[in-house]
Amino acid sequence: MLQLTNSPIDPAALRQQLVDTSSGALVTFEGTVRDINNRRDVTSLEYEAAEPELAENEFAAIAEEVRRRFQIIDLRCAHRTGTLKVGDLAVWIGVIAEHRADAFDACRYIIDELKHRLPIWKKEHYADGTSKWLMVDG
Amino acid sequence: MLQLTNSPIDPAALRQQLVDTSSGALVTFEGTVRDINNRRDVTSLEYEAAEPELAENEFAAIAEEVRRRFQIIDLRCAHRTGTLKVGDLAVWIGVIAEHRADAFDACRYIIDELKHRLPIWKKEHYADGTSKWLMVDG
Amino acid sequence: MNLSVSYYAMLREQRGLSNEAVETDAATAGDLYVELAREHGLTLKQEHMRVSINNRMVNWDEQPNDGDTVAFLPPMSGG
Amino acid sequence: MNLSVSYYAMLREQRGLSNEAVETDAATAGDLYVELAREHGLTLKQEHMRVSINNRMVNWDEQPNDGDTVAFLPPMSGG
Repeated sequence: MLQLTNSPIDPAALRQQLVDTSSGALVTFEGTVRDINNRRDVTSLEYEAAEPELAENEFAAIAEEVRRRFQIIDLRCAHRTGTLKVGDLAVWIGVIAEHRADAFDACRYIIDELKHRLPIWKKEHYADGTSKWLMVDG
Repeated sequence: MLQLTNSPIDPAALRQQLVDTSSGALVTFEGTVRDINNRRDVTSLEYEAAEPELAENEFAAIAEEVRRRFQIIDLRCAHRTGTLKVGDLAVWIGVIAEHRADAFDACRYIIDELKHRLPIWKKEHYADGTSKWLMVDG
Repeated sequence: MNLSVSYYAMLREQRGLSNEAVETDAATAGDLYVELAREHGLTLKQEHMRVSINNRMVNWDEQPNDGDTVAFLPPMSGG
Repeated sequence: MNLSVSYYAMLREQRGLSNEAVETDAATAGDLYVELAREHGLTLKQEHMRVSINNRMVNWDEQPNDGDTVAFLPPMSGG
């Protein structure tokens, strides 16, 4: 369910995996690299991930919580690793459900938890040549 | 900002209109035709819309409220008219914002308001040959 | 005055047509609906509907002018 | 016992390597970090980090066994 990839994420391909005749709502979240963060000019981002198995295990735990809390049909998630530039897609999350409230709530739960719990680290590189490892939402 | 169309909606084309280097979050909602509604087997849906100008005016009012309430960068919406079958995309909404909370809240606000206020009517056709005009969320 | 009146969805089916020319002395959009509902046996209640004049949502007490298009809008169900 | 230890992100940079073999008598994952932090001058506080053993998130009082892989995980920032 979690795809960690060093290549560009393909939203259309992921979306096609979320098809079900009982689904009435698809909510997707896409996180992209912004040109400015904490008032500094960002030139690129580096994502470092732990062992895929550890990230997958932790994502499976999040997915299990989501299925327990919300009435959803299916979900998918992809997260980039490596070097990204401004505008690049860093994370894609998609959830289908019969009803839209569950799809919205589940999608938001996943991105909120993922930021704190998925063993992935983000280093920002700035226009002035410096760089910094970020904390959650930093 | 509102596209009323008698042809299939193209999510990829709409998504490409939502690009901005200051955007960190894209949230999309897709409403599709479910095979079962209110425990009845649905075979097709018919959407009838009022004059495009009236629908566009009302959507513009919703969009203005969204921009006042939430810190967003841009939004797009497409709604089908005509006959749809199970699995077909009926509505697409996309919102980009610097931060994800605004993108989620704005996208949800739009779909919630649209269901009550956009002059579009849905008639469900059932496997037993009957049909019914629906009320909101019916 | 002469108005163009539009009906949609279940109201269109009940009236049996989408548009018609109406000559009326109705003072407000609400009065016009009462008049037409009585004449054609329309059963939808006004409090569940909305009304537009010239593609702008208005209140039921809005006064139409000669040549205006008035649309009666049953409970909506988009999305 | 012999363990394989992994460091990531700012911790990897501080330690100057990603992986190392460690011979230790540390009773828990927490004790192991204290030991390594002292030896290598690692400044990240344990309460801001998480730890995994063999790709499973564990508590700091978990006891590693000979041959295990222990990974120290700085504050995460995915998404």
